[in-house]
Amino acid sequence: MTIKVTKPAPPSDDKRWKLVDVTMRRNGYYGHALIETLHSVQDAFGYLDDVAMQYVAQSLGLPLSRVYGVATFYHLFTLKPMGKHTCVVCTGTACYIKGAGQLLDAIYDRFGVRVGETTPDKQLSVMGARCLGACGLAPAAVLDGAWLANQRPEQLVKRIEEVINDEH
Amino acid sequence: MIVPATPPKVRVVTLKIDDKDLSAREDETILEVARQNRIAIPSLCFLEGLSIWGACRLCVVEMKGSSRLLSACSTRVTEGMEVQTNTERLRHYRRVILELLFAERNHVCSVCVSNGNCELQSLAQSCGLDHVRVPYRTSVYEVDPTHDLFRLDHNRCILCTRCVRVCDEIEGAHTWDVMGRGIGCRVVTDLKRPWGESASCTGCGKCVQVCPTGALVSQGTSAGEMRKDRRFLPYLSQMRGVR
Amino acid sequence: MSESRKITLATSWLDGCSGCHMSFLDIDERLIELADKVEFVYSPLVDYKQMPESIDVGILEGAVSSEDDLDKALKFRKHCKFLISLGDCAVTGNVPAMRNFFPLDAVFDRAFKENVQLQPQRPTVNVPKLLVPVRPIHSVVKVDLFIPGCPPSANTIWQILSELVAGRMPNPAQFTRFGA
Amino acid sequence: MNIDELRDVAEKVREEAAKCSHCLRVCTAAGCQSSGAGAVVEGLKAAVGDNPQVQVKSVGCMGLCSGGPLVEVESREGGSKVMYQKVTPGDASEIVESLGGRPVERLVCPTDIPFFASQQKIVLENSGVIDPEEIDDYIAADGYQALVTSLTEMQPDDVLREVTRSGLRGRGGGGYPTGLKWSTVAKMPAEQKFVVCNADEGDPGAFMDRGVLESDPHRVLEGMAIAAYAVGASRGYIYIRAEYPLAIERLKTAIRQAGRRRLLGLNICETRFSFDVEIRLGAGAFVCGEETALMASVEGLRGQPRPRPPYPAQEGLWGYPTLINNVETFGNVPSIIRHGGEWFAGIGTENSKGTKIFALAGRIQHTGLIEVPMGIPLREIVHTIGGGIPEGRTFKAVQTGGPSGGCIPESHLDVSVDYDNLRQVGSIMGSGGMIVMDDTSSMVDVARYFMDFCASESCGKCVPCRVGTHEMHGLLDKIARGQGTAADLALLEELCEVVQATSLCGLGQTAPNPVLSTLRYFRHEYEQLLRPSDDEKPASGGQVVTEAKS
Repeated sequence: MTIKVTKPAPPSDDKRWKLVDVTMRRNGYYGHALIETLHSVQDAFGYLDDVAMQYVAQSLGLPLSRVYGVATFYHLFTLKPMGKHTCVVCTGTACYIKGAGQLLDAIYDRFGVRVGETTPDKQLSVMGARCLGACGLAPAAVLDGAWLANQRPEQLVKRIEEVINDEH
Repeated sequence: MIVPATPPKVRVVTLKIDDKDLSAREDETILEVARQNRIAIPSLCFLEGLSIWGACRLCVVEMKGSSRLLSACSTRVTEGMEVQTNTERLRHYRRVILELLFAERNHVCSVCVSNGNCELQSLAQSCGLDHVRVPYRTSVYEVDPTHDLFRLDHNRCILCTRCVRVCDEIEGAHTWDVMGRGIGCRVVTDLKRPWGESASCTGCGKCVQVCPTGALVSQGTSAGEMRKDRRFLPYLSQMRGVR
Repeated sequence: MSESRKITLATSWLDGCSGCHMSFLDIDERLIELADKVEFVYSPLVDYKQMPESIDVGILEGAVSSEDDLDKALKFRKHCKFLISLGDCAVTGNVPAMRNFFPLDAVFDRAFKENVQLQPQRPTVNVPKLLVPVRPIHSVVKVDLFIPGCPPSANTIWQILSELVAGRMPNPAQFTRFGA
Repeated sequence: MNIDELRDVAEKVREEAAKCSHCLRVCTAAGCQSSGAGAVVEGLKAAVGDNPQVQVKSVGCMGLCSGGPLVEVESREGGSKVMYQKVTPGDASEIVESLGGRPVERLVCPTDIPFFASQQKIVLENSGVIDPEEIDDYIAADGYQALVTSLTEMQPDDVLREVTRSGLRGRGGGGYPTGLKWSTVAKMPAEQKFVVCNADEGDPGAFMDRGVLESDPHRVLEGMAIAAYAVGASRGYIYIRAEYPLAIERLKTAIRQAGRRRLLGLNICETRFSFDVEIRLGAGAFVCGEETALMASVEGLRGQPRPRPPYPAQEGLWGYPTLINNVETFGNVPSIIRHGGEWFAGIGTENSKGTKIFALAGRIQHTGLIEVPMGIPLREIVHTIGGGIPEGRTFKAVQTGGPSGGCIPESHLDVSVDYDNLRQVGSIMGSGGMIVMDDTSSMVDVARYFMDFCASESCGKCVPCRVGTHEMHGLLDKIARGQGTAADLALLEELCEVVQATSLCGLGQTAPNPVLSTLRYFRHEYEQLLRPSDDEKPASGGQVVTEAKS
């Protein structure tokens, strides 16, 4: 027996909700598509806010706390907006052995942010990754999607500065 | 006239718990069979009438032929099983697990509203835990007093998830869930809003009654005044068919 | 322990409310019985100023909060053959350790400025320096027996001491628990 | 599609290839891509122009990631092959001009070194050879033959027998006999069953599955389909970590292509067998590599494990019998069916058959992916294949098995690599990550690193793992900073035992392994860092707050 439930309308007329709807529809609005749906929200909006989680919960017929529990369980989901630029530093074993810690220290010394934090001016977010699978290039970082291999601390900091200053 | 018997759906098996010969239905767990036979196995997350969670690990037992320990609450009995529930090794492990729980959050028994009516506290006593060697974490946790009738004190939560399960399985509201991961886990209502603002909470108070510690209590209680009443559980869980 | 000699006993309180010592006194007339077998050689309850070199049993109440507390704990460990943590503050840190959740400055301000009408100021003279964090005694020195309770009842204390005097190792879990 | 149609496709691809005089293969797996392989492909294509004689092909991993981007030049006449390393787009025209003449000397990467010569490739046989985004390329390399043969000429029981006979054991770390696992699922009476491919490769320092999926995704799909046929499943899920965008993309392409060729979907090969595969993305949780946590995640829940039994083979996804194997395990299956279980069992050792892929990384000359027969001495992997320790340093330990494994010192380097031997020396095979450490690494620091990993990846469900890993990390940190006492070390060892014995799932049960193995072989490094306890010295413990600031 299936009960036809009318799906809630998107929270706003932002086009990006369409992408989220597509994911949910493709998965038949089943509750088990929650993670896929949260991925598509994050891809579209950059992060998960209360409005989005509420919409997803209602659409998939899930309790709010369940959605919140799943969203906070997985490290790839973020509930806060990211900075303009993101630097992912790999902290896998090979990178760690070859000095990923020093890279993070250097970033902290220069920009005052640690893993998972965003600078107050919203310019830079720093993230850690549990192995990017590029151990041959250790220590590695990814700055705005571009790979940086065999990094030295001062080299990485300089590169980040360049990216930020390019905007101004 | 005698109607020939239909073959039974579940069989009865014989097993040994602490060298006692016992019989049990094969769909029963070690913990259930032990308790029927007055063999006490400590447990915290288990509560009759709620689904099995298997997370506190206090009910681990040794089984002959297995190098791994098994949680008694989640393991069904089998024919010929030989189980030990109270060896020196198990008593030691249980004490350390309790130590970890006391070290994790801030269980200051003397000023707790559940002092004297707390499952964690009484387990510490019955397991012989008289001091905690593991360094206390001393992290600050908040108290949520926003609900008209009840109060949530994260300092005393042991994440047994009884509240989550009773709310989902018996009340059907699913107001509670667990957020975060690892040491950062905590229980939340809805989207981590104050409990008093929860739209899904029916105010039934079942979560408060099943909470083993002083994490969920009634408003207006002070040290040692909180008593929990769980008589509703077996009846309601039968109605809902939870196993 | 030889029959001929009384067991020597020392007690002291660190950071606590001295309630455990009060509970000790609550064993009432049994104190006289105890005095037949036990000799107090150093305690806030008696008037000896000097700690003897070697003591059979030491009892400490309270948590380690200040340098002064730490000195006492180290001194007791050095002089006592058998050291007992008496009460929840000594065993778990209990209420004194609840200041660990706040920065020390905030605690000082709360105690000496915010809640004081007359001349709110922080004491600086003749006060021992505070330690961060407040710790139970066994995290500073080795402890031989733990008697939890807030406070442990007079009966508990009496039972446990009786066992010790009789030369047996008591099991405090039979009589008391955290917060009892 | 039947076997003849399959042959036709293969023939066509080969004819096409024969028209060219040279084939330039560029590794476009993630390792080389991150060092600029994409631009190299563009550069080469531009340099070749519209010359139909030269084919430029994006292929999968060639193994030697430290030499990336790698380009292999094959000339059809004589079949000679030259490999170039660290190629830049600027080198493109020079390479193209050299075709038919002398190779570009300064870029040549010798392939007669042990790194290449000592390998034996089964799962990686097509890696670096075929285009992973072209199903026909895979078919030309005998791909999908095994599936079609299974469906048209074998009964499910025959497939089970072949897999059992091969002696294949799970490559995800546990080493559970694959044949036995399959048979259990096959025997379960249920109308619905699932096959799940575990591609949630979470061990830091491991990238074998990534290599396979990026280089030869069809092999895994074929393995899954064969498994589904053998156990009677009709639905499959590939649970893959979202951190592998390229692998996900290539898998999606592969699923689409296989569906179009009717090698997946309804009534495959005009038989009654139907099989659909869906991709499920992880979201950054190491614990989801554990079977029951993985299933929870596929169901859209928090990735928390549950007690076993019941095992997934009995009660898995949504309560139905579920077969879970890892990428490399499925990757072995087509070869086993094609060449027979007997053949596979002839490779490797008594109890560990076949080959194993390892990811070499850390302080070692040649980093990258290798596939070697089981039973090869560890020393040969590190010193011969890996080329030893660079910069004149000395070898200290090799870490296998990731956060669940251990560190193996020089004195045990002669151990031959198989499931049981590695366990004996205090480590595990794991999924195949191998991280080499030289004398600059502190073993206490390494143990602390892994404990930090486990603590932050603990799901938080069971007490020993949630609090125990956190407390063990605290103690390790204290010791590493020179603040720990002998009592702290004793407590650490006690916690190791309790967490190992009582944790709910494999993550907690194995979290103490890095500590235990470093304690076993490098205890002196811990002891050197200890300080005397408060009892032994008169000075005060804790941080003394002298004067409160106002």
